[in-house]
Amino acid sequence: MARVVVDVMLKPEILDPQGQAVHRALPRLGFEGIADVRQGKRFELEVEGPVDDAVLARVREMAETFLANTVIEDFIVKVES
Amino acid sequence: MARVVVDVMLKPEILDPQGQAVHRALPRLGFEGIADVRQGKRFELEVEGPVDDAVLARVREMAETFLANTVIEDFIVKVES
Amino acid sequence: MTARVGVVTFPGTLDDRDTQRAIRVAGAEPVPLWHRDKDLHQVDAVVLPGGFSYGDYLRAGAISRFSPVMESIIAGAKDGLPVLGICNGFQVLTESHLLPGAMLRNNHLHFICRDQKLRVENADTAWTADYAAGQEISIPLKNIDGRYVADERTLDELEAEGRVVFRYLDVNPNGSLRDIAGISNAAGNVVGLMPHPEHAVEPLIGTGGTDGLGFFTSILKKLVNA
Amino acid sequence: MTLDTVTNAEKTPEAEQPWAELGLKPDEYARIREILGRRPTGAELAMYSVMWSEHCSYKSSKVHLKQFGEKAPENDAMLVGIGENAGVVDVGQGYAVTFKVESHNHPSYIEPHQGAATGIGGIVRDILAMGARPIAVMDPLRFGAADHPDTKRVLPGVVSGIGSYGNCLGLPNIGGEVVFDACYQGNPLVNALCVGVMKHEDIHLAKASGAGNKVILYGARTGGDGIGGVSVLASETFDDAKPSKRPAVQVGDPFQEKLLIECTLEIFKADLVNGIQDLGGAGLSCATSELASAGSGGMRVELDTVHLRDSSLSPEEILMSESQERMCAIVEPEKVARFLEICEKWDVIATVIGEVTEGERLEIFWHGEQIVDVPPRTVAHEGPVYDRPFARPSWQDALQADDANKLPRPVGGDELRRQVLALVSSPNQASKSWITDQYDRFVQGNTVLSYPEDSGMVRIDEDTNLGVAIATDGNGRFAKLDPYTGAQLALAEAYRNVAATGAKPLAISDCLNFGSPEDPDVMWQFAEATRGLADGCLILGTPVTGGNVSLYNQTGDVAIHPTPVVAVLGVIDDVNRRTPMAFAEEGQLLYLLGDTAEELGGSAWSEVIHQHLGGLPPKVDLERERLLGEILISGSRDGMIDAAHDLSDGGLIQAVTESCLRGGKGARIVVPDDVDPFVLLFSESAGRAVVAVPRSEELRFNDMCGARGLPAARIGVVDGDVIEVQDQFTIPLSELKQAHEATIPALLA
Ligand SMILES: Nc1ncnc2c1ncn2[C@@H]1O[C@H](COP(=O)(O)OP(=O)(O)O)[C@@H](O)[C@H]1O
Ligand SMILES: [Mg+2]
Repeated sequence: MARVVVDVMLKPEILDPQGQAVHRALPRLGFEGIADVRQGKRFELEVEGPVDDAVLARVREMAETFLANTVIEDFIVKVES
Repeated sequence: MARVVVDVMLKPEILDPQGQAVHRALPRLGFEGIADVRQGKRFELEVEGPVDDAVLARVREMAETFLANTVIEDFIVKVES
Repeated sequence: MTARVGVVTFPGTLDDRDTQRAIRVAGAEPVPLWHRDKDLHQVDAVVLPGGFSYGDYLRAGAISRFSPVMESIIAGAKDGLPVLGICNGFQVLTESHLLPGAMLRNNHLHFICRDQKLRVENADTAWTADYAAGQEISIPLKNIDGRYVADERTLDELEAEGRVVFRYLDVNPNGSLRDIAGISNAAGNVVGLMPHPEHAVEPLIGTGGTDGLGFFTSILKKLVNA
Repeated sequence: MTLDTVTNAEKTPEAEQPWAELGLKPDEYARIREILGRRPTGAELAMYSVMWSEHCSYKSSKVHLKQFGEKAPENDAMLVGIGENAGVVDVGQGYAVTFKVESHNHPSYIEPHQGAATGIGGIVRDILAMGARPIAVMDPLRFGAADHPDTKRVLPGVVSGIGSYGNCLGLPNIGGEVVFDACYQGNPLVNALCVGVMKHEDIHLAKASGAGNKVILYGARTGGDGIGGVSVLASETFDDAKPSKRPAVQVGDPFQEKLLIECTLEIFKADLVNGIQDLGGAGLSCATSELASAGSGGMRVELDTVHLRDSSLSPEEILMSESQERMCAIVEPEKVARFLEICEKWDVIATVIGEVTEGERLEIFWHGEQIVDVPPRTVAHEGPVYDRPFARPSWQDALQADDANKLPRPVGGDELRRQVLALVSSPNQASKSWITDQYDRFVQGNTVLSYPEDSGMVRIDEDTNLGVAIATDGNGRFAKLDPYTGAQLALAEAYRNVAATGAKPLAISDCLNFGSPEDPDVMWQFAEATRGLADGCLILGTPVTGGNVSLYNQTGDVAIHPTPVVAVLGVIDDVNRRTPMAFAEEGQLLYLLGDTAEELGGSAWSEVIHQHLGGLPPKVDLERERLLGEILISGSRDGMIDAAHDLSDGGLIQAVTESCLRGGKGARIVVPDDVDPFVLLFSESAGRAVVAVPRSEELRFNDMCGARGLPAARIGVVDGDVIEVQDQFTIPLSELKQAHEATIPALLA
């Protein structure tokens, strides 16, 4: 079985309060030197059978219509090695 | 500025209701052939200065103590190229 | 003659029974609609009630949008069927692209439950005719994904066309852009808002006010007079 | 690893078994061998070990809990008593109400969000299993010091867990408690209550009867999370176990639970179940053995038919798994098809996993081979019972001798004023809206009263306006000073809170949170508290319908304060006449009901001003509580009072502040001649309430109190936008509001 990963992140212009909250907490926990944090989602899909271009195209469609809301989010599809 | 990514996923034995809900919805949307879906979090950290081993060790510590709850989650730290 | 108003139940819908009660209190007839059933049973209008359909997993409203009943509602809405989305229902409407923009996690990251003051900006929609433009009302608000966002152009367009139907007053409870609490489509038959009018239709219950009743009497009048 | 079958166990009597790792004592293991006449199989050992854990068997507490039955007051309202998933009370008009409070303390420390979330999930399933529709939840909580860094981890996690689970289920949160005390630092208390309503004829019980009837497991798939979690976690003391060694906690899926609720209610409506049990601690071990034990006949289960999330689970693990959101039902064969159809409608997985048999044994098979053959009662109901040694702690006398009434008191109006502000802004007395605003209190459209009213109240019939009210209370400081009195004070306070809203108290549930039963000091606290509660319930006429015991609440050798939490359920015929707490109209007269004595032991004042805990707690007079309750209820019924607020932590000034802030109106307080203003404002004498009486009703109200012999003193009037204590001080409402409301957000946001 192969794994295809879809990473979904808010578009850069959209406020990400979750990332900000993490970012703000870091200095308090003693972690310096992080300029910014953004938080997004990671989907791990276990695909039956080989991952060929057709499968990837389908996953991309799935991400576009379902896993991400492209009004506010960007996504990347990749095959996990 | 370099980007370090922390991927946090529920441990395999832990129930992932979100991933399950996505998984169950796929056939209805016409996507077949996905055996399982797990949903996790992706943190993108923008690091000031170079990302050396010391920085990575610190991010790992941050993930261990803060970004992930290791009672139920696993994490991976990687440098985005 | 009375009006038949459908109330959709998705798995995880919570406020369907409350919404049915509100419709009854207003004098109309509530008709339960089931997510798996495409048939709208000749209803004259539809409410998508609040709750956590499909647990709000993935994104609020994202999974419900693909249900069979939504296919019919999307088609109906385009033909002028009055549709009101409350809270989770509003989220379903944006995910379905019947309304523009999207709903995101509140800027303070918490669920918030409070009595919320709103201004009715547009009293010409199917669901707001019983209010006066500019009227201030108080109804409960309760959500965690209530922050309305859209790009600047869309926001300007909404403002210009009078499609910002409700605005938060006093406090913006979640970081919604331009204090937007609810919007409509261009035709005015589809309205979505985050606060819950169905929880403010009886004295004593909830916050004890009845400011929400106007939503349900508005649609009743419109349908009966039609 | 080969399968450990019954045959194999017979053939290999000497095989080593991990009974000690599973928490069994040598004599307990020996007893299992004696019961079975051979060594247990691995699966049997798993079942006995979880079911005989403290959490599931109540082995240390049973001998004391007996009193709740023995001393139970005559009460026609009790329809189902202790022993079922939850007790059931008749509230009239054909309605029955079931409610119970339970703990999820240990998991909530390890993983606050999920620990607390699954606590709500578990108690909701208990209520559902009785046949009721769950209608509300409450959450009595205890945390470490408010300013301790770990409280910032635990509290927001617990609150988001309770909120996200309860909100997503569509259950209004109508009340609870938030208490901070350093004694809970390493061991927060997360108690959760659920209340449900049904018609009398809908009551369901957890028993398997009728040979040939099918056993159906439905709900979530069974996974490997939280194996032995609740039972083992709740039966151990924490040491500094490395995170990796901690047992996994379970993750809840409130969406699945919502489907389970709707599906189960539809199944009840179609009259498809004979017996039903939720799966909580000890999972399938508990459900199968309890159902079989309570019913007639035996049970046969094919364990390999259970739907799994992880196919590598062993039969032992499946029996011990505490995966959430599962139920087990006993269904007649001809009704199975319809049952499965309803499950399918709600996207709920359901599997026939076995059937009720003629015999008397619980038999479990794995791919055709027998791995369990036990008398179910020995697993579920006849576990070990300990009469553990207890003794009054050596330090108790010294603690009681350290009299709080001797602490330095404020001198003059200015100092009094400063102390009032310090009190109302202290974390324990401050507004909890930062927390309660994260809970949906409106959903279901029946909430009449919720935070910050004295009790939560929900309408249960839209046509007649019948309603129920519940309050939960507990005061670990009082219980530490004197556990017998402390338990009665908790009972009295919850009773008073219910009566203050106009509802008639009917019955109670309780959650007894204590340290290690192996410590005779703790055992004494437990024995005293249960005795106090049982005696108190007898006087008040409110039977104990059920509850929960949580032991081993301690860090290292140090136990938490003994913390009995009591939930009182009341009924109100017409919610329209509920009494709110707000002083909302100028001119309302303020009456203090009850007697105020000099009682500062364990008080909020002694804690906030002197960081002191010593002396004796306030005295309890339960006959007086009952009389006060009658006056409050009559006052509500006959329209003699506009508002009422019970007096508890912080005394009169705290109560007046809360009622003024709620109504947005000030008050002028006149200190009666022979009374010390400090004592009037800060004493925590029990059996008191402050009420707002409309002028037109003053005479009638006074007459009623006089005739019944309840002291009622006119202490002031609702007026203006300041709280003024005549000749002492004045504080603007705005200043009080700021003091009261800013504390918790500043600590946690
Ligand atoms: N964790 C909580 N969840 C919900 N409501 C709470 C919680 N904590 C406190 N409350 C509510 O806050 C109000 C005041 O609480 P408390 O001071 O403990 O009341 P009392 O002293 O009357 O028992 C009550 O309405 C109570 O139910
Ligand atoms: Mg009270």
